[in-house]
Amino acid sequence: MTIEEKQEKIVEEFSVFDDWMDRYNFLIDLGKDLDVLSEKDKNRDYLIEGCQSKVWLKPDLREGRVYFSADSDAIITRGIVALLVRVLSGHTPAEIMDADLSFIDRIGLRQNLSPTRSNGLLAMVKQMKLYAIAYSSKMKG
Amino acid sequence: MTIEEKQEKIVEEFSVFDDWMDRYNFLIDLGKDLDVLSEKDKNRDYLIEGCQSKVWLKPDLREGRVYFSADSDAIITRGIVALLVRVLSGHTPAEIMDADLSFIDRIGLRQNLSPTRSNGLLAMVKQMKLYAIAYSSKMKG
Amino acid sequence: MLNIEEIRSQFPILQTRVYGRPLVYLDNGATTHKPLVVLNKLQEAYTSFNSNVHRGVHALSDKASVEYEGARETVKRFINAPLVSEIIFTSGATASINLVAFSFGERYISAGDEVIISEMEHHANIVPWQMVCKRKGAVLKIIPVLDDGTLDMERYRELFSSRTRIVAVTHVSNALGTINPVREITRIAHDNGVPILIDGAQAIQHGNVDVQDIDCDFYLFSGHKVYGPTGIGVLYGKSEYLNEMPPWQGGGDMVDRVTLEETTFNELPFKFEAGTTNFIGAVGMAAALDYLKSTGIEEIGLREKELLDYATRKLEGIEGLRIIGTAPEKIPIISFLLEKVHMYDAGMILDKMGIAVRTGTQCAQPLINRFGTDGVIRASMTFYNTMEEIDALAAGIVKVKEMME
Amino acid sequence: MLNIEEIRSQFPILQTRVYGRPLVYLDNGATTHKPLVVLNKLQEAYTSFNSNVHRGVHALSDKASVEYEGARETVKRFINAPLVSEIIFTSGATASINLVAFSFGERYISAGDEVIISEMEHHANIVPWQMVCKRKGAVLKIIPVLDDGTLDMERYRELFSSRTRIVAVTHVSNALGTINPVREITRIAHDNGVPILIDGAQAIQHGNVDVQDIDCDFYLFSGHKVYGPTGIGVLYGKSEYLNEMPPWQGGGDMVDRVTLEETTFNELPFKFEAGTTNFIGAVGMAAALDYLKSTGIEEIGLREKELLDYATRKLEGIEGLRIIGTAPEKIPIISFLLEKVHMYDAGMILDKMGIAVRTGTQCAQPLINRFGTDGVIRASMTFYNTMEEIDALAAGIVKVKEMME
Ligand SMILES: Cc1ncc(COP(=O)(O)O)c(C=O)c1O
Ligand SMILES: Cc1ncc(COP(=O)(O)O)c(C=O)c1O
Repeated sequence: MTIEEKQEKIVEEFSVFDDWMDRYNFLIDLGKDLDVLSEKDKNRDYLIEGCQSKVWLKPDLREGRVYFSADSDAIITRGIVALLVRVLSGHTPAEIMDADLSFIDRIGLRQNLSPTRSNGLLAMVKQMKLYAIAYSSKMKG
Repeated sequence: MTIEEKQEKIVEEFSVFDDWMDRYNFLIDLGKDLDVLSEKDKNRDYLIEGCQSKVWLKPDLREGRVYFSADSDAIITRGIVALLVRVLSGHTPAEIMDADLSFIDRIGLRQNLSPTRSNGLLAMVKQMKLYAIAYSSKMKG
Repeated sequence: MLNIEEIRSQFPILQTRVYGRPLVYLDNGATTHKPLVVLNKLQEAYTSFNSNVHRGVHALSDKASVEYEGARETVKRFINAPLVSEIIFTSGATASINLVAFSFGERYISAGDEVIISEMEHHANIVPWQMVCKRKGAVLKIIPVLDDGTLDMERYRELFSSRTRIVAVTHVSNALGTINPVREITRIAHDNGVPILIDGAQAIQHGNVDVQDIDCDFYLFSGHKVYGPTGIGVLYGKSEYLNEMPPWQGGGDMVDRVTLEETTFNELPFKFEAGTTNFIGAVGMAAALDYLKSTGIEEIGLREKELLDYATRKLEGIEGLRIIGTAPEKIPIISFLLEKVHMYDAGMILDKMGIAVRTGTQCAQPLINRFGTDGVIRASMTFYNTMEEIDALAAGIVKVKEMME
Repeated sequence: MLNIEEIRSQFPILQTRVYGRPLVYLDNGATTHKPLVVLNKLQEAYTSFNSNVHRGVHALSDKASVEYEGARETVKRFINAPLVSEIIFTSGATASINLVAFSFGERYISAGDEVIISEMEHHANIVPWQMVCKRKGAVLKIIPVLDDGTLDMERYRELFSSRTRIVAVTHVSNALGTINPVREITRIAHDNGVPILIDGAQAIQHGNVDVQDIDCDFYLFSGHKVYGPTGIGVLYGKSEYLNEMPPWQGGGDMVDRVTLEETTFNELPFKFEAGTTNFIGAVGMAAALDYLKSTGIEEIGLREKELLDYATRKLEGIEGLRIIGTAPEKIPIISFLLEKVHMYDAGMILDKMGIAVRTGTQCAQPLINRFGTDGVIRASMTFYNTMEEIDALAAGIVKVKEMME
């Protein structure tokens, strides 16, 4: 699936919820299902610090594609992280760099991304793109 | 005339004016009529500095009574000074200390006395009373 | 007894709905809402006497000046300060503390001197002192906090030395609600010959403050936390210190004579009010203080005690909920942790139920860390809150727990 | 062409009567009035999203934060700053200058260094520099003013030395109305490798300001002089300097990690915004800037030129009236003296006719003294003033002269 297709899929999944609680329950379930990072990987190198919840993001380049694993100490954040990983993981650096993550808006998570909510989510998207840029120049270099 | 009687007289004089311009014209005339202080007396010792107009006040104790002479570089201030001198000059320190200068309110000059109008008028009344206190303790001493 | 319904009708924002649910605002420690009298006063100021104070000879400026100086009188009476010239308007509690840290520091603090603060302070009463200590080569000494969230008074007594220059302590903890024994704390400082600053940012809105009774040398608070506008605050200081301290900011109105070579400064309080002050903010804050007075400070105190007791009982009944801060004397602030639920998750879900609480370090990282955590969930109430809102909070927390399990 | 009647109807206070006469407000240099959009925005803020910014996870706080950061965007666009993180909200122009004088001073100014200001500065751009020079043992150098009220550019060029650390000059003189050639002044500073601060307090409300075009390193202004609320101001600074400078105030929100031993600071712009900022003031000011944009900055400039030309002609025609400040480029400010009439008498009498002017040193004592006087009468106009009001002023002055003779 392309990044676009994955986003469409997520939007579709969320469209059945007309209530915030259901959406959160879904995010919580996603969070629970996300593979945890090993304690060893939850280190400063992989930490993206928001003010209130911690996010660890670990990238891996295999055969020209980036695979992310991630974790958070807050479960809703884990859920959101899970969505981002699902959308971006397994794509090429170029695809990730160019990705327009419209699903965030469309499932109503935009406010969770606003720079004024100190949950590090914006920082996370930024970090994923930065890794992609780094890999991309490495591959060229 | 007592200080009280002088104040009544002034209030009566002002009562004929129902317009600010007339009142100011009257003050200006009073200002013009006030004897000027000699340049020699317009010195730092006698200066009461407001922000915008300067007032000089010179006290003199003769036979147990205080005589004030005064001047200002602004003519309306001179007019107000003239009124104060007229009311308080020639009285005993005790009378001056106790004087309740209600006429200021009654002729509508209160706002010119507010501490926020920086014309030094409040400072002037204070200074006149301070001189009275000083003379009074000197006379006792 | 307060008529809470009538009171709530005075605060338009309390009628707000968020996500379609009635707002339950329990973040009063961060900022309080404004009653209509305050909003109306601001409107009146902007439409009938807006004009620069102290500056003009004209009627509007005079009116503005009279209102502004009247606000100063109101503040003086509200905290029972001895002199109106000891009331300085600032842009907020933070600015008030920074003013003292800088100006007191310039005059009285040298290398090797000591400043005492407590472990309980808001960052606003930590960082300015760290900054001045760093600049001057002075040392910060810390009064520890006990497990119930009160100050360790014994250690406090032992912190003084001949080099102690000032004590800076909060009246009420913004994170735990603890009301400190400020009279005693002040007496101890004075017994050691040391002046004291009391941070009243969380105290002023909840009860009587009498600076002469406390006998503190500096006291300060913010307008926005006492039902007034943003951008205005107060510093009270004893003139014996204020007169000695150099100005903090330079600008218009705080000067006497300015030449390019030398400037002499205006008298108190103007020496510390550089530039165009927030005179409309000051007038609005005075309206808020008048509102509190007329509502009844005593009644407000009683009401808030009821709210605190009720909320404490309710929350204590929830399994896995641990209250941080159990001092005998508290304002209606309850900080807590949930076993197995991250504070951030709790805050996010409560928000979606319309319940506004604050999560995180509460701008008091050292204190929060002392309790072995990164952050807490804080419900901070005030007299316009209701028992029903506390019920909603408790129900919300139970729901959060269910969702997480 | 602006529809002045329509514009005046947007400013409720202009309908005021003083002493039974219509208010003629010619003290806009001291503070400007607020259009309805600003008053409505303040009301909206207090009744629909009042809540502490950056602090809470809840909806109200998020709304407030979005509005506050939106205001920062608006300011950035208004002055064409490169980065939104280079826009710092302060409590006013005076605070902005004090921030730079302190923080830049701490980082870059040492004993024997030099700071250049001009003889034309408002006290707000004199005293903070005197204070930092005194603290650091640095020297203040002065650009003289010529007889027409312009800067002596030749002397300016000669003032630089290898010890010059910063130049601080006003964009527009509050006392004379002179518009300084800030691009050229900046270029000369930069040619000497020296950064420059421009005081925009009297410029922002009258025309286009483009900080990238000027290329200045710091620019600042006050909300209340640009039709916004009191208690809010702006500092723009290039991040290459702001990043290097230590914070000015310590407190909440400006920190990253706080321990009792050490504190690390937040990134720009928050490093310089300690404590609860006047976020409602910021939002109100942004509404004022939007109002100016939609009214048309160009049109406002043209209108003000007309007012200035008309008023200059009118006043020049009065015998014994001497205008101080005759620079070719001016905003609509006219300062003048009357032969044989004390400025204070003139101000008092004009006031009673409903005409608000300012008398005195205009918070620019050195400049006023340079013109051989203690004070002047200043009529400061803005686009909502009318030709009829200028006629009223002229007639008033004639009347004053008659009364005095
Ligand atoms: C040129 C100039 N600079 C600075 C200031 C100070 O502004 P504020 O008093 O709003 O801080 C003023 C206003 O009085 C001014 O005219
Ligand atoms: C105890 C305490 N001190 C100081 C402050 C700082 O107040 P402000 O942010 O209004 O300057 C606060 C508020 O956050 C506080 O709770």
